[in-house]
Amino acid sequence: MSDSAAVSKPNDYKTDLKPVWCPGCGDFGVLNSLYRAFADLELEPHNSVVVSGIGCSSRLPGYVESYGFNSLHGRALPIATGVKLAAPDLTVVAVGGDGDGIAIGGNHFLHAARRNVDLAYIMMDNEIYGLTKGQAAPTTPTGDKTKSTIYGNPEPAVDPCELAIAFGATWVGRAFSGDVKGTTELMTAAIKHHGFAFLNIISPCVTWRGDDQHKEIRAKLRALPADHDRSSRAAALAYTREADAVTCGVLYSVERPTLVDEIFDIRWKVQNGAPPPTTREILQSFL
Amino acid sequence: MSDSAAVSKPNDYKTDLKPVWCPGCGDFGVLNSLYRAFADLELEPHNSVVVSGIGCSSRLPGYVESYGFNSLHGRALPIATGVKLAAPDLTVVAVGGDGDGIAIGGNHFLHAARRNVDLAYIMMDNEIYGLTKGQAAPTTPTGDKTKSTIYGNPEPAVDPCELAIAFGATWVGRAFSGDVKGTTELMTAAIKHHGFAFLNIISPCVTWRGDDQHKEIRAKLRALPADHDRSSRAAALAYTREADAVTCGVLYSVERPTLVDEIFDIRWKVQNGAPPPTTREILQSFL
Amino acid sequence: MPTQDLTIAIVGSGGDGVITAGELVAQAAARRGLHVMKTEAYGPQIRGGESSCTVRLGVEPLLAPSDTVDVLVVFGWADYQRFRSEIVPARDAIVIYESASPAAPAAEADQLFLPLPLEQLARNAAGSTASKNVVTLGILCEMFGLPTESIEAALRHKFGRKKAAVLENVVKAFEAGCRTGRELMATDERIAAKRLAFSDAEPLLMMSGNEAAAVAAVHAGCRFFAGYPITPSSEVLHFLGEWMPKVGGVVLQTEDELAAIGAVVGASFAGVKALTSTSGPGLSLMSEMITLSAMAEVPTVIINVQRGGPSTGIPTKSEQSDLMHALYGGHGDTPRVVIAPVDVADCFHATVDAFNIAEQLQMPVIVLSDQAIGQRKETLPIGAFEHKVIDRRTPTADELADYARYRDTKSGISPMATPGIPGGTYQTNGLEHDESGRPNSMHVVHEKMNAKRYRKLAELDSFADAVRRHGPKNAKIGIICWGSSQGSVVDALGRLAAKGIAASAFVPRLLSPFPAAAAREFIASVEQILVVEISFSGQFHAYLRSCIDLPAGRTHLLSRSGAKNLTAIEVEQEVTRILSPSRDSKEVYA
Amino acid sequence: MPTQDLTIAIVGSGGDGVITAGELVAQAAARRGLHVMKTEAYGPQIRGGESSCTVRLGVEPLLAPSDTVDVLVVFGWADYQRFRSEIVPARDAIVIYESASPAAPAAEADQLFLPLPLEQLARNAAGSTASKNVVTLGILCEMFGLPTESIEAALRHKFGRKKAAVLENVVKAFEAGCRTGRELMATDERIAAKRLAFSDAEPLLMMSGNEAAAVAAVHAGCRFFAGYPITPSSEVLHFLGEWMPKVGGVVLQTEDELAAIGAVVGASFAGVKALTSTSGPGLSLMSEMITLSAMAEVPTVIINVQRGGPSTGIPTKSEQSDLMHALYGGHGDTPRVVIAPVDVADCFHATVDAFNIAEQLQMPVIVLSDQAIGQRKETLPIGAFEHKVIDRRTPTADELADYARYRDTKSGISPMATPGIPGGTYQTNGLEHDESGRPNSMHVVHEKMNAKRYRKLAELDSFADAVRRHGPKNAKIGIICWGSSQGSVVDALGRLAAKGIAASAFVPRLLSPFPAAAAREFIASVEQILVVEISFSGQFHAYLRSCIDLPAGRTHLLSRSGAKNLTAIEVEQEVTRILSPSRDSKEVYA
Ligand SMILES: Cc1ncc(C[n+]2csc(CCOP(=O)(O)OP(=O)(O)O)c2C)c(N)n1
Ligand SMILES: Cc1ncc(C[n+]2csc(CCOP(=O)(O)OP(=O)(O)O)c2C)c(N)n1
Ligand code: SF4
Ligand code: SF4
Ligand SMILES: [Mg+2]
Ligand SMILES: [Mg+2]
Repeated sequence: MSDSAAVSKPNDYKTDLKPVWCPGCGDFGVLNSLYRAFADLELEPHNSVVVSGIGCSSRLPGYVESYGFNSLHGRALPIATGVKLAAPDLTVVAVGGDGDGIAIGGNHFLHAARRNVDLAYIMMDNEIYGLTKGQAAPTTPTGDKTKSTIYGNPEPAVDPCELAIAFGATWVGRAFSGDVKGTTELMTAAIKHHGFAFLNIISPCVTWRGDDQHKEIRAKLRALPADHDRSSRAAALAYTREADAVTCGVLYSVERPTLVDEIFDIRWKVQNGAPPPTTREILQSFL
Repeated sequence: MSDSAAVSKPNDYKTDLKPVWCPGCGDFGVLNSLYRAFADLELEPHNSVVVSGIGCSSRLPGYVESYGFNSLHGRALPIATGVKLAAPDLTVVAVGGDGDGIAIGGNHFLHAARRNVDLAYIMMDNEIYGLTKGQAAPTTPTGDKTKSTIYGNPEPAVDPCELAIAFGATWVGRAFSGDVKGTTELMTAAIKHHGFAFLNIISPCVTWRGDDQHKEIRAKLRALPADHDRSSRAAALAYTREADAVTCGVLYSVERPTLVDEIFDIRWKVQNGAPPPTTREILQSFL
Repeated sequence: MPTQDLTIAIVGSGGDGVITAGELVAQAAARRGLHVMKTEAYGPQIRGGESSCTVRLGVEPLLAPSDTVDVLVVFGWADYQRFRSEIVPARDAIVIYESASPAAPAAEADQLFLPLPLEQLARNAAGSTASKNVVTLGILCEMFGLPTESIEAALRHKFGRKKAAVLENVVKAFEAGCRTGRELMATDERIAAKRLAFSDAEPLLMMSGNEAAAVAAVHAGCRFFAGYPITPSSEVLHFLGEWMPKVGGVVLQTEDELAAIGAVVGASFAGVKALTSTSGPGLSLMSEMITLSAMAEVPTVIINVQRGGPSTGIPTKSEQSDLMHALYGGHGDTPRVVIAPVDVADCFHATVDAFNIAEQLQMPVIVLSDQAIGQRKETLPIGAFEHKVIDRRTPTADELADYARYRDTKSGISPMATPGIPGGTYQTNGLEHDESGRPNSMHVVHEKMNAKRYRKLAELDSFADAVRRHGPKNAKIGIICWGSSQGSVVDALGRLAAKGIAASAFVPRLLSPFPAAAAREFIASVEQILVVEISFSGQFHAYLRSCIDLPAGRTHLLSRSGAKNLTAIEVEQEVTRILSPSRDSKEVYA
Repeated sequence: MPTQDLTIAIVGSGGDGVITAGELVAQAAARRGLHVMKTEAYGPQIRGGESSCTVRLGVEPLLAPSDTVDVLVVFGWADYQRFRSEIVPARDAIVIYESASPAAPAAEADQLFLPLPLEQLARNAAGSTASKNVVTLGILCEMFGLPTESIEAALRHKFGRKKAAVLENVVKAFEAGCRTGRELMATDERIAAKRLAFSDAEPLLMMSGNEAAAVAAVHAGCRFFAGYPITPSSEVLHFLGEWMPKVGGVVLQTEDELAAIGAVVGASFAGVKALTSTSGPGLSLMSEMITLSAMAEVPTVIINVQRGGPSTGIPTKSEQSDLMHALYGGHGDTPRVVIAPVDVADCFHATVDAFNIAEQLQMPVIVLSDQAIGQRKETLPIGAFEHKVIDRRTPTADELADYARYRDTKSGISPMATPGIPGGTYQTNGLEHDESGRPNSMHVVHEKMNAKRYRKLAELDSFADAVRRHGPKNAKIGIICWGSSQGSVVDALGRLAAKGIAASAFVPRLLSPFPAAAAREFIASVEQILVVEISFSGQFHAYLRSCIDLPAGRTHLLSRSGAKNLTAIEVEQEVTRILSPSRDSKEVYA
């Protein structure tokens, strides 16, 4: 891959680590889409960083030929933010589960989106905690029976896309991992977006949500109407908290300066062409 | 106050602790409104609990004759949730700053609202970190100079009311602490609401945001139109992220079961009239 | 000659039914009053990866999993690779394995290797290889004298809800296995020596340490649980999720561990006994709130089931490396109590103790369990679950007349009012405060309140069950260990005694405040000292040293990383090394 | 006879201008080459409450704030009440106070009390009581020989940007004060003894420990800071917020401390030296991520400025009670380095050391400072800020050819590639992993990697500045203390020496790994040992005991709560008690 003239192929991004996922897990579709998106974008592995939290889905960086960090449960976004701010030229992709991103990591989701950190955040939403063997997530529908809610979940679910918009994300999309082509396209667009792009990928957990998930979701799939106004919060809102549909596509997309843009802007003004001060010069300010 | 026949007066809720707030701080207006709201609702001090985090605003419970808990920075809502679920008959009010509730405590705000925990959450929003002497908060407008952003804040602000709606709050209002009458009314309604009620009170910090805040906000004050549809997310959205207005009133109000309702419902079904099992009976399940 | 203590391990991958087979053996044995200890292990695959189940059966109560297995069943040798350092066949083990699985090793020493066409047998009997685990069960029953009828009954119970044809096939497979087992009996006289000889006794309960702790919470009057799922402690959440509604309590699955311990503080402040349960990463996140629990004097109970660390570490394996964090985690001078259960039954008792202590002393109490006892299943008589419960004392009318929440009493314990009690209103906080709870930053007040908060711990000077002692007085060597290590250490004491070596053990359950006087006495009573722990950096040893003087020259240390159970052999060998004239064990102070 | 060491304290409330007055004295003195140590204290009020400013001026370098004040200015006796245990007038102090303020106490011993109509003087001179602090400055200048012209120049500088009339009034007030001061000179001969005698020297820098640490970060090549505001460490954020843009670095104010340390791990992983800064509550929240930094071997530097604990505690006052959490906080076996600066200058050096060590050893390094040195201002020559910087080593071509991020080398240190380096790609994680970074849960791998991670610490065996030693060899008493306590302890050594008592001090800067050999040597060289620390529960003493044998019978402990600075008198008295025949000091092991 270091020969950037060569055309990239999805397989170039495979590592020799075998995924630990269950047969039939939706995350395979996400991974395959990611290989394709990386190839389509001709990303250089050594200039790409994939950061995740902890969960079945968060195992993903291990399977991607790039720099990768499978970090702590819920902390993918602070780490990814640190990477991007420290080395703005890198392509940074954060990935993880719905529990990782909305339960324990919900606050970082809010603030990374608000700051418009230029990275793609890909959530593998299976409406459950997969790795810990099937407890309710903040995305699990009310009434559902899970390991932690054997009499039915008493809590309502949130819509990750609605949250992302309220948080200030500048690009918000929804995809279904069973549709690798569509997912690849959306992932490519998310990575290309200048700013914080949130892609919620419905990625069924066959082990704890049942084998029918794939089928049920497929039945609910809808595409956005062609005239959907991506720049309108209100328009996007109409495709959130959907009861009987899973509408895929780019719900929302606007442009505003990213955090790096703002930081560079300040730096530019403050430095005003002057060379960076030495320690001695800084010390003079204490005289 | 234990004689519940007596009519309550605002002064009944004063403790002998003198507020540490700066002269002119907006939080005085919030406190006075709270005394009035408690009196109007004839709350019994021993059946009321006021929980806060840490910040200038979070000092409030110390000044209210009730059970009170000035807890940890950002953790008012988990504690208040514990109180309410453990003792559902109590009136529970959570209070705190914008930093407390949206920076460090943002995730708990999301989940307490999502769960529709039956409490009133009152945010004293001064667009700054008061107690730590004036750093930018997630509510501080872009470009503002603060102790931590002396070249101007590079980050955008969120609208707490927009967040609350996306989080799933069932009652969302905005008030201005300078208007004690209006604030008292909204606070009373928030406490009465069955479910998670969020009241964002614009409460100026004269020390770190300047003495003009009161005046500037007053100039922007607007009331909601009489025909505002409180049950519509989209209608409420129109009064969020306002640039030149501060629209006060009840932006959003809907009814759905609270977490306590759901828990009681499950308990009812599961117990089905049977007496609670003894330790021995529970142990039998391991035979 | 038949045996009274038999360990069977079954190894395979996802679809092989390893866990079901092990569970059926264990359940049937417990119903017949046999003592059982069952452990499971898995590869990294979420589903369908390698798995193993090890069941120890004994006529006498069992102390720990055995070091080696007497009977090993292998469905695939590739799967076995992952477990080879943990599941070690005895020198005279019988190894039954799928003859179609390649790369079988050669038998060693007195081992008997029996390659069998298990899949073939299943296909012939039941038309599918899926019931090869049931075939195996039949074989094991007949060869090793397991309670055949009980297992068949358990099988019928388990598959009874399925279609009749399914059940029929299961029974056929079982019977085919039994036949094969009977045939095999005659092929080698070594098999007879591995037959279990037992007579029926009262049925025993079978549960894990996590389940025992959860039962304890309900028993202790806890009616509020808040937690966030984490391996290996989620069973507490699951169990209470099932039972709390029945007893009128609340279970809240929070957004994270910060909220879990926060909700527990809130519920306890409101007057309800409250619990959370977690593992290392979660305990780390709870640090700050634990200091609030200590400062605001709100009783909390935290069960921490240790796993391999640091960081996400090794979630499914045991280690004793959260000790220092449990003892000292959190900034400031934070008094707390740490109590470590030594086995499954003690997960029950330690948890009830924790509630009793928390309510009395109004501070955080950490139950420091680990994966080894938290997730293994043990049999116990129902009589093992008696434990006195102490409730929170509400303030008297006199105390309320002139109420000060943090009254500086002689014991340091102040009367705690809770919302709902008229006249008891107070405002508390995590800021330093005076006796009424008002913020105060003066040194004199800080010193007085620190003293008050720490003084409460003196109540535990008279705590009855602070230490478990084993072995003779004045032994040649005294072993100091804690928590789940007790099992293998006590096992080792027996072996050493059989060799004529007088060894004893000192196992503090109460880790903080540390029972220093008792420890000093023990140290004085033995010749050599061996500290045993499953922590690479030797956390327990460092802690011991900070509490008592460990005599230089005669103190030794066996400390290593986890992810492998402590075995009696390890301990025995270490003791032998220490007592041998040319010893080379890790002597701590040369 | 004039003095070479003078401490002035000014006490008042919000509008009194206490802080400005103190700042002006300190600045002017520093410009003239006088050594200055300045501390401030406040009541709970956010603005307008009680405040105090204490300035010590010396011809020789100063070690610590003085135990007592020579000159006390009181604008209001009610305000003074709050500080009475911290700001103690010397036996022969001169106390100048507003004569209109009620409830003045009586002078004790040789004290000279001078009630003055300060407000009246200000009103007469400048038309308003607002400039009473400036009047007071004039009085102090003339009475105690402060550099009058420099102070006047500083006043002109400070008020120069205001309206001309304002400046004019300020100057009038100052002159009126000077006049009053001159008049007072003659009224009592005791005043002359308090006049400062000094000759001009090179101007000195004046800064706080937090500022010194922030400068150090820039000096060390740190170009990424993420933090969350918290008292008493926010100055690091503020300073870097100003300077990082100038040097091309990034400052991120995060949503909380979890994110702060997370961003630091991310930035460092990406190849940039990175820092966060916090205080106790924040350090508690960082626990889990610190274990990740250790596990994934990502260099991080964490400055923790201690305050009173536990919980929110006493945010504005100092204490040494985060020690155990710094050393052991976080689950699992988590190697880390802890280094404690002993004074303001050392906040600079310790921070540079921390970066050097973090980059070399690829692990978390905690700089354990405290409010006492973090927020007090000291004067320092510019030459004090030299310190060699070590940068991260990037992998060689050979290492990349067959790259394994966690290569199990002899030293334990592995070559670290960072994003952007072709051929260096790897996937890391907080799960236990093999040499390539692939998750692995086998015991053998875990043991090997634990050993590798801890082995790295051995590099610090040769760390040059691990310990600061003071006083004679073979002293009658050896004091062991740490961090900011050094100042008063060394002050006490001098006083003891003057009394003919040979006392010495051993102050480890490197707290973990602990310089045990040096400590043993020190202990062997002294007769009695006194451990000094500002922690109620004696954390340092417990830690010392876990590292080295403290001899029973001759080890003593001075440990108490914070929120009051350690004074030389306390130490001196404790030593005297220990060395007196009928001693009653806290002996540690009776
Ligand atoms: C601090 C902490 N708490 C809890 C856990 C246990 N844990 C690991 S993954 C996970 C949730 C997994 O759900 P999700 O993020 O949705 O990922 P999925 O497995 O469903 O892909 C939890 C609770 C942990 N590793 N760390
Ligand atoms: C864990 C933790 N981090 C940081 C702090 C320091 N701190 C105290 S209050 C506060 C923010 C105050 O802002 P806000 O919540 O808006 O309240 P205000 O003072 O403005 O009313 C901070 C950062 C703390 N006490 N605890
Ligand atoms: S448990 Fe669910 S989410 Fe996890 S790997 Fe299996 S199918 Fe996928
Ligand atoms: S600092 Fe600001 S928020 Fe705090 S008390 Fe003063 S005016 Fe109010
Ligand atoms: Mg999930
Ligand atoms: Mg604020």
